[in-house]
Amino acid sequence: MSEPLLKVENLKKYFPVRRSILETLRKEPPRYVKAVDGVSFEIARGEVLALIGESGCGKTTAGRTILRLIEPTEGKIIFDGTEITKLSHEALRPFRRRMQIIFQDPYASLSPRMKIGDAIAHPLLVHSLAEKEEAREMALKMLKRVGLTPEDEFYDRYPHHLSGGQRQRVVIARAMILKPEFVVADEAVSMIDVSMRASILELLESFRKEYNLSQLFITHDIAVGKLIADRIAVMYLGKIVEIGPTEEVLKHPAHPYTAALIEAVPSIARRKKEKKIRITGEVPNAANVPPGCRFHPRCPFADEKCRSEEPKLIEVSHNHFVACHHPLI
Amino acid sequence: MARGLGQYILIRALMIIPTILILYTLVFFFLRILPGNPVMAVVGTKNIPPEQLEHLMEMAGLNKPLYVQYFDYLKGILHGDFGVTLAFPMGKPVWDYISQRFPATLELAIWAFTVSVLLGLITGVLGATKKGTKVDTSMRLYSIIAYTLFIPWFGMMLQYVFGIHLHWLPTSGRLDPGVDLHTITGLYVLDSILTGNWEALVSSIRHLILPALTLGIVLSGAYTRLVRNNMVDVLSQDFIRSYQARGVPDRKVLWYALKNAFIPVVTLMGLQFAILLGGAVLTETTFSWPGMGTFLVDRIDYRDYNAIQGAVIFFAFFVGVISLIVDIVYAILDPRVKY
Amino acid sequence: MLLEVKNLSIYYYTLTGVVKGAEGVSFSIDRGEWVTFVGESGSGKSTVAHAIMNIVPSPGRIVSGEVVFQDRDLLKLSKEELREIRGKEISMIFQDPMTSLDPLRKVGDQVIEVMTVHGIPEEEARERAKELLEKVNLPPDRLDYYPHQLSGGQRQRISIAMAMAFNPKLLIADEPTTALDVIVQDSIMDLIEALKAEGTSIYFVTHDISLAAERSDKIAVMYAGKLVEFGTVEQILENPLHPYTKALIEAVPDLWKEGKVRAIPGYPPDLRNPPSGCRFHPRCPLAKAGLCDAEEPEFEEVEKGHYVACHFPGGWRG
Amino acid sequence: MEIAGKIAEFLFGKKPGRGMMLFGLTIVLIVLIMAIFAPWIAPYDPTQSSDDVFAPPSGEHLMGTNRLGQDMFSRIVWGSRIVLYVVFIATLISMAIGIPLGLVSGYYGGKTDRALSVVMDSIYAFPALILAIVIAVVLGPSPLNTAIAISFVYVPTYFRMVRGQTLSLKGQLFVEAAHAIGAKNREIMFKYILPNLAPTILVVFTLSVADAILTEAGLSFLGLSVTPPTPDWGYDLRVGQPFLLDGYWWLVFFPGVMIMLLAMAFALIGEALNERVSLGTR
Repeated sequence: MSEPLLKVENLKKYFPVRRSILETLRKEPPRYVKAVDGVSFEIARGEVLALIGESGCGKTTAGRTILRLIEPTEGKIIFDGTEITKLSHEALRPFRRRMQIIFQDPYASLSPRMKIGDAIAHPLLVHSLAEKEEAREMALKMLKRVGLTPEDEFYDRYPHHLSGGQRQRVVIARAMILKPEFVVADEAVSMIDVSMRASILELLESFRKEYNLSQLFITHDIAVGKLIADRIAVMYLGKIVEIGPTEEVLKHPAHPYTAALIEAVPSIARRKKEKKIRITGEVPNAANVPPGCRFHPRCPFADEKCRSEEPKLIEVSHNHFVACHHPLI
Repeated sequence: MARGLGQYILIRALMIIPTILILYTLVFFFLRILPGNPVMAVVGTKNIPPEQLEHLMEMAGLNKPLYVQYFDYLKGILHGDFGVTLAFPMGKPVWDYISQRFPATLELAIWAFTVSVLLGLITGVLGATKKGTKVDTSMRLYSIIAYTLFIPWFGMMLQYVFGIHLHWLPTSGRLDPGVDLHTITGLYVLDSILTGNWEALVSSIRHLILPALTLGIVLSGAYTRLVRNNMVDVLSQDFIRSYQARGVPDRKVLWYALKNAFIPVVTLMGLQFAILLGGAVLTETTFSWPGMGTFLVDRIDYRDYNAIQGAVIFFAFFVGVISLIVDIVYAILDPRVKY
Repeated sequence: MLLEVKNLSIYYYTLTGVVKGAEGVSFSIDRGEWVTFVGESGSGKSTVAHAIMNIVPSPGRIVSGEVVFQDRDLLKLSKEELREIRGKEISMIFQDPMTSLDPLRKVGDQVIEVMTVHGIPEEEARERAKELLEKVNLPPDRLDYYPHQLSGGQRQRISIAMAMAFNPKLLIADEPTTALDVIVQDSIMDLIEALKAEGTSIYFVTHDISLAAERSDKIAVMYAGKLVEFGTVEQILENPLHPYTKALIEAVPDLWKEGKVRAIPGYPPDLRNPPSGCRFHPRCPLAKAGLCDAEEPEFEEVEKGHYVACHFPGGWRG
Repeated sequence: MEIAGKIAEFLFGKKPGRGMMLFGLTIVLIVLIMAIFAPWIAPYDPTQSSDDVFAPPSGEHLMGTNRLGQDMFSRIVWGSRIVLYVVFIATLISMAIGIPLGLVSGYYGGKTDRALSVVMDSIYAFPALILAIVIAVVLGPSPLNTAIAISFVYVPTYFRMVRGQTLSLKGQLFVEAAHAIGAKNREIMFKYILPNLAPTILVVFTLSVADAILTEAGLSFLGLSVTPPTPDWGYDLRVGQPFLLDGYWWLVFFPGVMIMLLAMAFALIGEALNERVSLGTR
């Protein structure tokens, strides 16, 4: 494998818990929500990695920290050979052109008072890639490219005239006009109506082909992950518990959590299911991480070792890693 | 939980201090940026002997450097010493005035506050439950009209109609001449009840009606608006429909909605109280009500800066206490408040 | 027949026009039957659910139709008669567990209230509340919690506990798991299934047709305020007759199915001004000019228990 | 031209609150015309005394005359100049200070922001009229000084509103998206945040003008705004009050009605705008 485009090493993001006045005065030690707690992975050029997990597992924070929209607490982010973790904001700007983000909520990610054409053209102006007129031309082309035609009519519309699916196309257009090499797609389709999800996914796929675009596709929906990802990483309480090629992870999940997640997904093709693994309870608060393996309070296989010792990622099959004392394979 | 609340109250009480300090500092320096000095302002251009001027300056504490004056006065406040008056009658402790005038303002404020909240709740709920109808529109108009009533004018109109024209109610003062009342708290209605003086009770209530209505109606507009909007908001929420879907009677559902809609109103009360005190100055002036407001206006006519400073700082303290009470009420009402 | 809905229409009178939220919806639910309503946002599936309970939020109004529940038209009952049915014979769970409980009251008081307003003495209700919490796998001490102290899943369990208070004849579940993660979703579905096992009929609303596949007996597909197809799970999933149903099945990513998913072209219509004729015709591959854009198809039974509103049912098969 | 059409549509279009908007704008327009064309509209010199004292409203004196025999109608007409001047200057000053301060403070946050917020909150929590009284007393009676006193107490209103909105906008996804495309802070503030503040600023502007009118009237009622014989609504109200007992109601009725009509006009416009704004973003 050639040099990866993006390399994340032991990334951590701790948010201090806001203390009440009382706690501050009592000098209680500050507590932290360990949203991301030591995450490492690589993404090759043109590769799609799906980052999967339930709400509160830290997947969204991870995506934003990698783009330094949130400052990391610890760890390294290496983009195309350059460590960008500690770059100043000024030095980071050229990289902003090369790495982009698509948010979950297409209603909130466009300024209500900016014409969508201007929103798409603005990145070009920010990076001085084009003059005003030229930027307009390029934005028009991009509108057409993402299927918002007639493009000159769409250019002057405001976001509230558009449906959710159309807005998400605008958001994609805005991110893609810079011809980035890497994009974080944060739940990019979960707020879109079912009938239009596939078309948004297709649009992203077409850009992957055109730009050889690498993607970190963050989603709670494994079925979507299966559809688009080369590899899948499963996150639980701030850590990656399993990572490997999509087929391999889905067919032979090694972590009990991954297995439970797969079982819980509803399906038309497999209507009557019998449950092999049943986990109970809910994801604990990230401010209060259990000792040992984080999953042990909900794991049917947990033993003494799981309660005291934190498992490391081990390779169970080719390129397939799992952090579990009792992997299922 | 109870201990937590106690400590919260304590800490919240301490947080009044910076507020008062800021206002004290502001007012202190404001009153000293004028050319000359406060004593000159009082005596004006009258030719008075230098030694007498010197004596006046010393009495007002104005012969010391500015920062010494600043801290001296601050120290004084902590002992309830708000300085002395500089104009007629000269040299009287400002605190004597405050302690005598404040109960009158407090009595007016309490009644006006009650009137405004009650009116605001009734009109607001009426508007919200009849949303989109003529009733709703009238309530919204009521809110705007009440809010933009000019207190002196509205007061005078009430005086004209109920006092001068119909002779139903007195138009100035707190008691009829000739009625004697032994004061304990300075709140006449309360004092009349405490001393069993029914004549004074009737008289003090009659005197209260017009000023309290004037101020109360003007202030109710803001409540009408907030209660209506909150209520509309709450009524559209899922938990209201979920109450209905569980067969909870409408009367109860309305009550639960009101409780939820009331929480932001509590916050407004703190701010409204400040507006109420401002309005009280105009109301007192209109109705010759012997409170802090008329005291302030009186002293303005004399350009008595020491007294003005004392009165304003006392107002700041009072506003601080009210916002403390509001915060505590809020913390008790809303279980989501963390302390 | 437990519930029979006849020709139900609900309009929303908004400032920008009349939104035809649901129009001419007819279907029935048998005792002990689980019927899932599937559709995209704005299809009218929740609107119908609210109409059954007669709690359509303003500015919505039920403009026509009947909701016959155990031989009584719920829309013609007095307030008090309806109140007695709500929460006792028909229960409802809402979509967002964050907003469907009163934030100012302890959840216990809210659970107990369901029973006291239907005539159970306070003390007995308190005991039963504890049992109900156990039934939904929550420790009884949660009764003393305020809603904000519970997670989304726990709140939804509280809602289900309240719905279970009287073994209702019908449970209306309006997207009860949309805001929840899959594992929690699965356990909530288990609870609803348990309720069904005790004889309760289920009106379940979801936008996720695969969720409908697993536990329901029948599926109703709604599009743009219209009921377009209704039948057993097998009929709908294995032999869909409406092109929209077929497209919907093909649009959903499925872990256990190979191959691509296919988007439905176009966008859902604006219900202020719905398309003429069949509302699906602008997005339909089978649409025939002069027929589909002019004439509204009838909602007809094409095989036993299988209803569809389409001029060319199953037309893609040639 | 296109923009003018849009503004007209925004103001008069068939939208909720159209009646309120029309009524409000009409009153404001009338008062504006009164102020601009006062010398032509007023039949008498407002400061000219005459022997015809306490004359009730009649064809000759539309709103009667006061104790000095001055024509009340002429005083009302000329008085509009003072109110508009004071309120206009005051609002301009408080916006010029409050808005930029709130924007920068809210956007960058930090210690300065916190300190500034405490100061602004303290002033905001204090009775505006009383604070304005103190400042007006120190500065002495003149319309400009009154404007300065009023502007001081409304700075926190703008500061708090802009800061609060900036804080919430700062957390919105579209601002994060702007960061992600590499936009600079200045661009984000002016291109992404400020345009979204504009509607709220407009609403707060009209409402605070309504408020400022009442505060101005309050100050002049207490004799802190103008020196006699300058015509001023609030001051005339004060001077007329003692004669109410004798039944000379017109001395106070007309000045008070004008104060309220003007304040109400702005409040109605604000209310209508508020409705449009919340409708537009939905």
